[in-house]
Amino acid sequence: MSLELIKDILLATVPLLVIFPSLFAFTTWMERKALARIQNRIGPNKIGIPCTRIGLFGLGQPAADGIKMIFKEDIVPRGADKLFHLLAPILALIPAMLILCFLPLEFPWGKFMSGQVQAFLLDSAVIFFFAISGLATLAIFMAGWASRNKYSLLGGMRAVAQMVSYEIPLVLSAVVVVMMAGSLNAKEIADVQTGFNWFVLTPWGLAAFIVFFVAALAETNRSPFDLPEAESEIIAGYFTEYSGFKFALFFLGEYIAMFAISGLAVTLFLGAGDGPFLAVAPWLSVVWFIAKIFGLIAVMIWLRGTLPRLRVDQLMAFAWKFLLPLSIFNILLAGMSHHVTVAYPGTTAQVVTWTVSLVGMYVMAKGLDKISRSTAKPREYLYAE
Amino acid sequence: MSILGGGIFKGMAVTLRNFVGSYFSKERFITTNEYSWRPESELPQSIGDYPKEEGEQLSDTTTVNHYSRNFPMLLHDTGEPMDTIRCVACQICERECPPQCIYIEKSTEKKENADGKPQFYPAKFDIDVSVCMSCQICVEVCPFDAIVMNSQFELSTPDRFGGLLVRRDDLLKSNDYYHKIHPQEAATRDERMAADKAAKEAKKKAAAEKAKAAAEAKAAAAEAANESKEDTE
Amino acid sequence: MTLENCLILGAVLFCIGLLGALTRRNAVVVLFSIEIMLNAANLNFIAFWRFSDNPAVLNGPLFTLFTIAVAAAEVAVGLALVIAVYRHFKTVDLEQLDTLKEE
Amino acid sequence: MTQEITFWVLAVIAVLGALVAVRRRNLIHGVFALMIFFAALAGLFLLLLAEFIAAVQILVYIGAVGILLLFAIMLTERVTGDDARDITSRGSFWGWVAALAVLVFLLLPAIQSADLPQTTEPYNPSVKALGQQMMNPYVVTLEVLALLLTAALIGAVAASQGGEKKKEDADDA
Repeated sequence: MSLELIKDILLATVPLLVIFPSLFAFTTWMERKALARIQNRIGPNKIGIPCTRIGLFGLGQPAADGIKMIFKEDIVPRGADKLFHLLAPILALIPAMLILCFLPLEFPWGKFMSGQVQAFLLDSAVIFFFAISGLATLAIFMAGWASRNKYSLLGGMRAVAQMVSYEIPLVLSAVVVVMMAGSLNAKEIADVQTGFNWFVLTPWGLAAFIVFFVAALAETNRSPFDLPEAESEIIAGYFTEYSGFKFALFFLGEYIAMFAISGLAVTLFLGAGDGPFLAVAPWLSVVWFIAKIFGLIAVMIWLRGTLPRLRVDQLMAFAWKFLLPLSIFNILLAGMSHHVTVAYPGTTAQVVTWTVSLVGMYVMAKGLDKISRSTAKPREYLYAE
Repeated sequence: MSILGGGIFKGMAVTLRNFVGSYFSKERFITTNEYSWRPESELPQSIGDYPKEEGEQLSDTTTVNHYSRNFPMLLHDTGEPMDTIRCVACQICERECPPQCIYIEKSTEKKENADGKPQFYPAKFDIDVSVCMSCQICVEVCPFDAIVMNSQFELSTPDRFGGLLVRRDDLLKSNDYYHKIHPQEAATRDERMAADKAAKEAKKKAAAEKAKAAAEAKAAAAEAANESKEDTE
Repeated sequence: MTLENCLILGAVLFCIGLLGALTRRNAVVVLFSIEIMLNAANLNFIAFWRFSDNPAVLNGPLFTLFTIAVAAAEVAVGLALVIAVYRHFKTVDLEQLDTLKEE
Repeated sequence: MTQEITFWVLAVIAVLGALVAVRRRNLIHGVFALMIFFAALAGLFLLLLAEFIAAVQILVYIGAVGILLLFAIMLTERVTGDDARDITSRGSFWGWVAALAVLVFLLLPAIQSADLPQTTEPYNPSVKALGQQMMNPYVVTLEVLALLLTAALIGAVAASQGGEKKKEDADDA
């Protein structure tokens, strides 16, 4: 192994390992603060610089939480499968960290690299992204099963069923972009969108983006799809029996997966690092990329503060009866509009196709919504009022 | 025909209004306690320096909002706590408690309560802090207004087991203290209790009068009967 | 990494799969032993393609792709059958599934 | 050199994973060992420059087949995954003999005797070429495969649901 290669590997991976965990710390603070404000509370505001009374709006909270997590007692249940109990949080973190490599983040120091270790240059980067992010399901099953706890197992099974179901609309909505860009290479998809040719600004791209975002919420177990860790039903789901550092690893893995999937959404639909002033300062592309990720994360937090949790049957019906047909219809629509624009170039044809696509999409969604609504009535209580 | 997903946007608008509004109007923070730091020199230097007067917990550093509810306490009326305790150990709260954190042992003999009526009293009344979820159901179900919510929140202890069990004598708080921490609620409660008592007394009086009248009537009737009997004889 | 090494690895993996299929009595384990054998075959396809004269003709990967699809279909149907059998006989022990009659 | 080391490491992981998967008493452990085997094989595919196949291997085998096997085990065994019964079948001795015989007398001699190419041609992996070849000479295969997968989907649903209905009927009767 040459020195060149080692340098390349360090340049490619160390920034990811530094930037995203620190962003994780900031995001936990942001989430707690935003949720508190939504609920008319103040949120963390005490912990700032140690040994002083300077609060810094509670920005020291993540650090304090981290220290607490590390020194907390690590409890392993007596009946647990010790090996799997230990491996699960590690396995939860690794795929999340790995898929970060497939995001086309072009760091300014990229020009010192030979380019052979940059994973997003792989010809099938998008497929690899989905393949590896699917491994998180296994970690969750492992955690749920190894804890030998009913709630853990229930949470784990729920998580597996949910993640397997929502992976299909997720991939199908990404297929539209792959079709239109004509490549599975993340870099090429990003290049196609430069100059505000973002895919989200087309009718099929918009529909695919919405489907993708909703499925991504479910895929990362975010509210309102956080059934696997529904604390009012099954305590904490698959990480009920985890404490201390292992719990912190799960937490970290969940947030890193959130960043990664938001990053993929940014790559596929929101033009990756595209933005204004790039001609003046090319390094801004990383800033735009991360800013867009943060925009999506903010919407996720906002939704978490707004929506109540779904029921299990609603969750499955939504994936299979609403999102799946919608995304397949969207693929048809995208192919059709592409061929129409190729056959009849000109503004009129484009306006007509776009209008037809948007109306068709909306009518389809409306109809599916009507069909897929759960028929379950509200439960009637015998004794309670 | 509503717009698809319109409900979500409506909800998001509501939360956005809350989010922004919380930066501008202090009145929104109805559940928030405000802490104010004292200068270093005035801080208690050791545990023993804590003001340990009844119901006082860092009282001059903390303004506890009167909406605050944290953990139950037992009420007693003015006087010696155990002589004026309102609880009669009926154990309704123990049965209703969802996490089952209340443990009550009924006394074997009766004792006079504040009204001078002989009643049972709790020989033991323990609540586990670590289990209690502050749901306030015990307060709702108590027919004697004996258990209400305290706003004390400094419940942490270095002892994992015994220290988290709050005993009867620590739970007992005076009605005056209740008035101090939850003035509105205490006033309405007292008013209602007085009204109940008045209504009860009026009923009792009425019943007594009725009984008296009935007795008199009966006596009269008996007399009359006697007389008639005598007459027949 | 020579073609010979790849083929030997494939052969060893195939025989491990065969061993599992022949010596275990749990139906699910037998199913995944078959998966191991299929994967060993896939490894051979890819290895032969890589060491061929013209790797630009993608016969090996395409064949592997088709094998993977067939294997996926096989697992889906196989597991559905295992579950159906379990519902009926309350066991997936292949030693006890030796009756043709309705019991 | 790096390639050589990687190959041997992956080969050892694959063989160990397969052995544990096949012989482990605890079925859940077995499935996870099987997934390690699949992952090692995906690594080998990458090493052989079939990157798309490696991705599909992870996506299909670990992401789908593995989960399916886990579900099947949870549905048919005790939750702990421990197979309490005797795990080896009758006449397992002959199983060992047959497997070893196939390896030693059939496969290894065949490999040894064959005249194998020793060199590799340079190749730049391209998904586009794969897609084009799939759509041109192999399009019929692809269609048949799609049909097969649909049939398998329907068959799987029918097989796993029909049994239940039958049982319910039997219970009613």
